[in-house]
Amino acid sequence: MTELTLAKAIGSGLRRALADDGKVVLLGEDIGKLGGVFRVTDGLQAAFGASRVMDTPLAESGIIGTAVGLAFRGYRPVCEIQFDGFIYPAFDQIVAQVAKLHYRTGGAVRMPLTIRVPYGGGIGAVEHHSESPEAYFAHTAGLRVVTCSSPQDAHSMIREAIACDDPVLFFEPKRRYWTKGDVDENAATLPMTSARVARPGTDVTLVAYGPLVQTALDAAAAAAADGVSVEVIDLRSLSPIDFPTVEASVRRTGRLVITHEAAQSGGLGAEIAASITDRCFFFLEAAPARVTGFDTPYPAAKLEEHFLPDLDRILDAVDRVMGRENSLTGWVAS
Amino acid sequence: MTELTLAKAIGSGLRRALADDGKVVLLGEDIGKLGGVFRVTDGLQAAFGASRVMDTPLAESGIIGTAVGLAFRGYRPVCEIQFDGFIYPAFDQIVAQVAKLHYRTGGAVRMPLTIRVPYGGGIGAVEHHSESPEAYFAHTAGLRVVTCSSPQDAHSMIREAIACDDPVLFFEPKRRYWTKGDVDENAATLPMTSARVARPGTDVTLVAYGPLVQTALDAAAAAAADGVSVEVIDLRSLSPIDFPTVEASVRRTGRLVITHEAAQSGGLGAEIAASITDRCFFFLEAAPARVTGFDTPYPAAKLEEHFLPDLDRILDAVDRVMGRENSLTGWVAS
Amino acid sequence: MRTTLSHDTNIDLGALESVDLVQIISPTGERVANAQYDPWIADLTTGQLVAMYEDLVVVRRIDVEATALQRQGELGLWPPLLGQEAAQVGSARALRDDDFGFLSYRENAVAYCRGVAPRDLVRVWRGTALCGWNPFDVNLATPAIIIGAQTLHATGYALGCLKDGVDTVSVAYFGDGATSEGDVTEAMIFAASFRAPVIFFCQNNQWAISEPVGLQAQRPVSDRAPGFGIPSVRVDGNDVLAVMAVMRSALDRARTGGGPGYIEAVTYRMGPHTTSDDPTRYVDPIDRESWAAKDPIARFEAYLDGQGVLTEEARASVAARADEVAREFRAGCLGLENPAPLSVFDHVYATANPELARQKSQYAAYLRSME
Amino acid sequence: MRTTLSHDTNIDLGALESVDLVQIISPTGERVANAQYDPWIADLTTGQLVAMYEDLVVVRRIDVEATALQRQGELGLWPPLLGQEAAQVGSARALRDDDFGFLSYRENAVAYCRGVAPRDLVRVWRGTALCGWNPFDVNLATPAIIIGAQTLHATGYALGCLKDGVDTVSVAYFGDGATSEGDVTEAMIFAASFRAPVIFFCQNNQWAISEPVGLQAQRPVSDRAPGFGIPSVRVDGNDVLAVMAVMRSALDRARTGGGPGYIEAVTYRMGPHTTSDDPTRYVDPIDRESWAAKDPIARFEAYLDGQGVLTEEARASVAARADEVAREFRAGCLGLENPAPLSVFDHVYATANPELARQKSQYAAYLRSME
Ligand SMILES: Cc1ncc(C[n+]2csc(CCOP(=O)(O)OP(=O)(O)O)c2C)c(N)n1
Ligand SMILES: Cc1ncc(C[n+]2csc(CCOP(=O)(O)OP(=O)(O)O)c2C)c(N)n1
Ligand SMILES: [Mg+2]
Ligand SMILES: [Mg+2]
Repeated sequence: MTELTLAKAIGSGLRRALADDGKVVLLGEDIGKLGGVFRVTDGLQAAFGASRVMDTPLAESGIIGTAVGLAFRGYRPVCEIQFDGFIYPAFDQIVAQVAKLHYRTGGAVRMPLTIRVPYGGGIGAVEHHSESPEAYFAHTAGLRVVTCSSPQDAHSMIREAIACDDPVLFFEPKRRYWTKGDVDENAATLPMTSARVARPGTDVTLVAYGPLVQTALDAAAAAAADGVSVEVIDLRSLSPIDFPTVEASVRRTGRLVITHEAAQSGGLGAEIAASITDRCFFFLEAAPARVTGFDTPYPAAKLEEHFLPDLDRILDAVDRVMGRENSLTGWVAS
Repeated sequence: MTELTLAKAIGSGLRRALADDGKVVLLGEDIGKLGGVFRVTDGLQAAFGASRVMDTPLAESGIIGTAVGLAFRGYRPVCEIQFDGFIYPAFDQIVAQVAKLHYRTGGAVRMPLTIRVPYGGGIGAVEHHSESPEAYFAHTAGLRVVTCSSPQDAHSMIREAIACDDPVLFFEPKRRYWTKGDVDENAATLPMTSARVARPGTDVTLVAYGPLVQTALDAAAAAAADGVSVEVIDLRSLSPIDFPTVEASVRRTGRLVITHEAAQSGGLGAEIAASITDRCFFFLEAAPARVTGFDTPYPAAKLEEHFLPDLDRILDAVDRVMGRENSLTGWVAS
Repeated sequence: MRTTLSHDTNIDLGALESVDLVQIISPTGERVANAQYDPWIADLTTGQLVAMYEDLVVVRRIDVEATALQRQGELGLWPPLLGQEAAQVGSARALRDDDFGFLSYRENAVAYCRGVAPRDLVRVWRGTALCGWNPFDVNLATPAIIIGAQTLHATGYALGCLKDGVDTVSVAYFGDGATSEGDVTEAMIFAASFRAPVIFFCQNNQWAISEPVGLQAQRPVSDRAPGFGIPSVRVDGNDVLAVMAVMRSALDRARTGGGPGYIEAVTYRMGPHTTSDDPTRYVDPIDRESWAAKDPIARFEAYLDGQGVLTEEARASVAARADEVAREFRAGCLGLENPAPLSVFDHVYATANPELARQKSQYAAYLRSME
Repeated sequence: MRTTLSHDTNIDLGALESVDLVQIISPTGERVANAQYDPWIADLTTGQLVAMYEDLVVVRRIDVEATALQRQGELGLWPPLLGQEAAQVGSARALRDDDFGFLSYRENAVAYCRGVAPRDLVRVWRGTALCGWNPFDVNLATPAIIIGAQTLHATGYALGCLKDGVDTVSVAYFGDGATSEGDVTEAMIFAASFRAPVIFFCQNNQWAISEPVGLQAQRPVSDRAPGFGIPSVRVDGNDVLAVMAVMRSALDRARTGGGPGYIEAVTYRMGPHTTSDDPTRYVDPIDRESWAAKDPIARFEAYLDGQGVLTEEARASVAARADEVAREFRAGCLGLENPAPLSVFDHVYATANPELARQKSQYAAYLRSME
């Protein structure tokens, strides 16, 4: 048991994966000597050599496409996309090749790629460095999409992702890279496909993932002080979603709030609201509420506090599903 | 008023746009002498010359990125992506440049691009030729996404899309290219941003778009014979969605079925179900039902009849929201 | 160690290059002496020459048969390789069994040479499956339809061979149109940077559907590779021996640590792009005729005739073999079974996915309800 | 009409090329005679030379000041251009007002030369806006952060110029790292195919963050262009006159129907990638020192000194100007206003979007509820 930052917990997971399986190779921009711009791969090239931890030319489609070829040859490539906003040049290789090759070949060709993507906002960055593109991939059959919110999960889930025979998009909540927590390399942890009840509660189910789990926990604490018992679910797996866990909670609470940084329209909140409404219709006391980024591009840093869901906006939604007075009380569409 | 196929109706819309505005230029693969693989641009290069109707090198990112530069210079590029499955190499230029440049520049730079995409299945094609990628773009702020279901709409909407100062993804329901209908070049048509009640009804609201509008109408006719009155809404605009029209309908019917070919998870059906549940919660008699493609890649041609929503699957969902016996009666999750 | 300076003086960019267009047999069947490449085919026995002739004849026959099957409604589509037999057979027959190929959709002769049964070639075009064979059975990836995507896969595979310390080479097949896709240059860049043993084999058949190669490239496409540090060669793609020679040379170089190579096989698509295409809209018949005179099979036949190698017996046996393959092919194609409805849900993932299982279970219930 | 053959014999691929590396002033400030390029700068007056010197000094000063502002917490980030002043000033000052530039993030000296106020350079880095200026005010697109994307925009703009029948040229600025992105080669392919008047201006500063150029390219990056039918030239990027000369030559060629050109300005990133970077992890200090000796400003100063052009008066005036710009810059930066909360919803679309208006209205209600 060691105390590590979330970034270092991923790094130690990568280190274990490299040590345990000679077929694991890391590819990315600046992951070698520099150790990545967030230092997640710090020291790995020195430890495992430049043929296991490879700096690549600056081309994301090239990184993923090359990794596909390595997978054909039996490797387990772990690709780093430097920032969320730089994944789009690789979109074709991801959705048309990585996601489909196992299906296309009737199971003959496995694609055990892990694609690491630091994502999300809240760090005051310039454009393309704060995006939350998870919904694109969750809508793509053949991919698994996961994210983590604590150092222990970061460590265990990256190892599980690498060991998984399916391709995994591993979204790293970059503004939580510096969060510290105990990490046990040998912990028997929840499978990465399961959601976790991060805080039990009885009145409202609050679903969050990645960077907003902490925000959701803070909101739940604040709500408790205000007499509302909020159950926080850390989704962990974004595709597939562990609906049974969410469903069980909503059957008890009758109320659902979902929060994510990505734009609202077509975001994961829509899928969760729709699926849970479908599965729990007669248990719902109120329409599920979504607290998300707006349907705008990610704005300039000085505006991100408005774009990003925060504790107050979540509490406002909790009030809404509780039927209490809230910001939309009396609001009429103009 | 002329009778035209849907493909020819788009072609005549392009012809009018080229004739009316010298800044309109067409770019794409094989759109010149060949007239496009679906002959939508047939005769246009002969009529307007190779500098207005340009065959480009075989590179989708190149097509869109070049069009961005043309827009900087005041042009209104109309880009053809040959098939749905070939849009992904251009994904970065579309979501990171086309969608964001107006926002990025505080309104200084307009991106009046139209991106034409033949989409959807049902034509027995090989892989990558039957996809429905609309949800990726509907989740992307800054883009407009529309689709059409009749020759008149095809004609009017392509002209409106080209005239629009925002970028428009124009999805063409390829299996309906050969559908015939009257086209009036001077018709005062519904704006492309509005949904249309394609068939009025009182019991169930059935939302469809593009290729499935006809299927939905057929299903509504069959339901009527069975005593159920189904209101069919042709969405037309997929981003933004004309929720007031859907909302008004659901307030009357209390029941909602949504159908699309794209995979269910994270598809437009999720957004519509979530938004309508939010807006009409106390009017709903049943959970909105989705009839969609499965969460699989688009399968081999001999399986597509199973993947694609059809009349029977829609009727089954109508039964479900009506509380009648249906395929899931007695079904239990295993 | 890499320096900040981009000069790798170890690369001999002239390694593969020959004057203009490598040719070993002229269009009329004469032997053209080629000091650089003759040694690469000097070992071929008469039997091997006749076997190669048989390959050419058989793959053309499969192609004609497939076109017929499409016309009869048995296939949804077919991309003919008519005219490109030599480029495909010559290159494929230069490969070792353990070499690995990454294809585009038109390389059916390559697949045939690797041992893919003709029936398996058309599973995709008949719509019964998304791929025709298990790539690991024949060391050949199933075709990529997304233009250019496979060139990166080939590069990655080659990188894996390097890591494994084996002298296996991978080959990326692609067309002249593909050279415009970013992926293809990214593949060259990665291959050059990692010195990966991959051969970029471009069949320049002059067309990308209706677009002439002059729209993609202002210079021969093989002129691009040297700028990336990859030696390249332009070969007469209708000359099966020349193609085999340049391919063997490039493979040997890659196998022995020389890094990637690039071959442009100059040929011509004599048929339509696919059976859905109408080339009369854009092909100049005179242009096409001039290429007909360079037919790869007629040329090789004339050469073998001149060598006295093609006995009546050999000819008859080749013809019989072609008939037999065609018969089996047709029967095999018509006998392909349709997939089971619920198989639509299979192999999306290699590991369990309860949400997808739920959809499958619901659809199974639906199918039962419709019985 | 295009043929199926990819040979455009009209292209003079040697048009821009000179031996190895074009140089007009040596690192120690001596004039190097260059028959091909001397004429392109022969017209420069003493006043213009001093003005160019002032540009170099001022942009370095802005850069230093911006770094200081970042260290003081006034900017979120800054990408220094230290060492690249000559490449940027020399190329930008060769442009006509109507020429249009497409930038990456490090070309702040180009923006300065085009007339962008220093304060506007840092709006993005201070986080008050996603762009600093209106592109049409200065014929300069706001920087693209997605590596390489702007090269296609420049190509499209150039195509528009062709269509408009004007002799305006567009310029794509990008780095050595960018040369690996597919978009950059696609841009070259489109530009060559349409003979678009665009200059590809690559600042090879030896680094892409921590990656040396040797990882991206095994040959000088400018060696790639000829294979695409685009003449290219490699210039000493720390020699402001040489850069201006090759740029003027390439612009002239593009303006007069010669099509695209490619310039590789060989320079060095003397600072970190950005203020967040730690180059001690990967830069060899000896390497860096060798480049310090080639400093673009010291060199030009030595040259002007040798010419007796840099009077005490001129020096003083340049220093005063730099002080003044720095003062104004700092004040302007600190004075930048934060955007209004609801402006997050503005300019997503050029036309009405009722759903977004609804979100804005709801958020306005939320903000009111929090008052
Ligand atoms: C990314 C992508 N864009 C477009 C297409 C449509 N398409 C299929 S084949 C083809 C032409 C390919 O030409 P070439 O590379 O020369 O190969 P050939 O058909 O001549 O063998 C095009 C444009 C595609 N399959 N993939
Ligand atoms: C598509 C994309 N991938 C990765 C990045 C992250 N990134 C920013 S700058 C940079 C290096 C660019 O190097 P170069 O092109 O040489 O320009 P320089 O920084 O040297 O001016 C990288 C990898 C990015 N901005 N965009
Ligand atoms: Mg071709
Ligand atoms: Mg650089």
